[in-house]
Amino acid sequence: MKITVLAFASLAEAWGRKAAVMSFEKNPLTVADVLEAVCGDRSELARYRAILLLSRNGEFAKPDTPLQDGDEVAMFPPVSGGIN
Amino acid sequence: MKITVLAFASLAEAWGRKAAVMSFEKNPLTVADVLEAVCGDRSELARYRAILLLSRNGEFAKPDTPLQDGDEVAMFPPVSGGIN
Amino acid sequence: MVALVNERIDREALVCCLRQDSDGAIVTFDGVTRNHSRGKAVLYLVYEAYESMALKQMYELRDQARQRWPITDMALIHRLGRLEIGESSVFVAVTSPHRRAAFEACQFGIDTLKRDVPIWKKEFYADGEAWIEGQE
Amino acid sequence: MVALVNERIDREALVCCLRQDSDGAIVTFDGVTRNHSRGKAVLYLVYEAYESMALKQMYELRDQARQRWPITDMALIHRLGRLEIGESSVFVAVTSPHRRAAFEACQFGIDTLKRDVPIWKKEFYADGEAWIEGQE
Repeated sequence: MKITVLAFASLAEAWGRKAAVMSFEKNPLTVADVLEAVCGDRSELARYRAILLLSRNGEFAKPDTPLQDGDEVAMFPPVSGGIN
Repeated sequence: MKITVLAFASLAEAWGRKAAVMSFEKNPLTVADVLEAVCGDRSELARYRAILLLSRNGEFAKPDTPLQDGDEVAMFPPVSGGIN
Repeated sequence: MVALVNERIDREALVCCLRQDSDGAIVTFDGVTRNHSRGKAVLYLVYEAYESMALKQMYELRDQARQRWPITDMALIHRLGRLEIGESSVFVAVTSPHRRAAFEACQFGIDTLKRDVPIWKKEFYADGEAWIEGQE
Repeated sequence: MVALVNERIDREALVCCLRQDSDGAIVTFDGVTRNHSRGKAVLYLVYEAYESMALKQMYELRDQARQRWPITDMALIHRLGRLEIGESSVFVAVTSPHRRAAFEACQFGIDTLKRDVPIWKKEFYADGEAWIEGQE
């Protein structure tokens, strides 16, 4: 399965890229599997695991959201928010 | 005592004028005396007696507000208000 | 800025004048003349004010807003005379470091202005005209 | 109108586009970049978005507002890329026959946009830069 993975803002900087197409053998595949593949053993991404938001094809998703071939998964920090 | 009397909007139309300088012998003089002098026996102004707003020198006033020579008294309908 | 004007209200110029570099929020209210009122087609309108008293009250209103909310500034502009449909009759703008105060102060500004400030509106129809008074 | 733009937001053009002759109220919110943030002097800012998702959410937000309030229309515009101090990063405009609905819908629009729509801000200082994230 090919999944397009996107990252934004500080997460993209920590990851070192904004987008990648990744191939997975696992089936069924979930958002958590993609997250694991990206963040797995990278300490610079570890701090994001608890706070990042996830989406599948432009809709908010959870770790257990199932994926299909060609899906777009995005990982991003909480948005800038409401202080202003 | 000379008092400048102003009227606005429909009240000015009913009165037939927007401003007049009126002389009064009475002393002490109140806003009510001016109102009586303007509206007294004019049936076309009678309907305003209960609803009109009064001011003395640009501040809201009551019928018993005392007046001094040279004061400006205004009589006007409730403002257009808050529907919009 | 507090003003009664006879010409078109220039929103953009007002907002630009008002804003400072510490402001993060600008909330504006623009009251526009409508083509219908109480079921009748309106052709145009005329606004009349007790100008000296209206200005005094508008300044007081702005000062009250500045005391109640941590805003930078408030502009209150009302147009007088004849207005065509779709023109702005009143414009309130509030600048503030943060948005909540700007929204609250702007709403207070227009609500109080409409309720208290001696300005009256006359609507002109195909078959007549009417002062709109006491419509709270 | 719902849009992500790279150029200056033209408030006046947006308000003119949006308004119809039955509207009596236009409430706008303008979010402007400030020269200070958390005690540091800001030189300029960069906004980044997950554009396709942000647009989808902004359209949904507008539709929700139209369902909840009797408004005519809502414009939601966010600028992306580099912004100088004092420039508008976001603009929300609501047109409505009556003002209360316009105020409420405009505040809902900016609150929801800031909380939910995937757009991030990076501040640049004399001595560094920082993403501003999760500051609800």
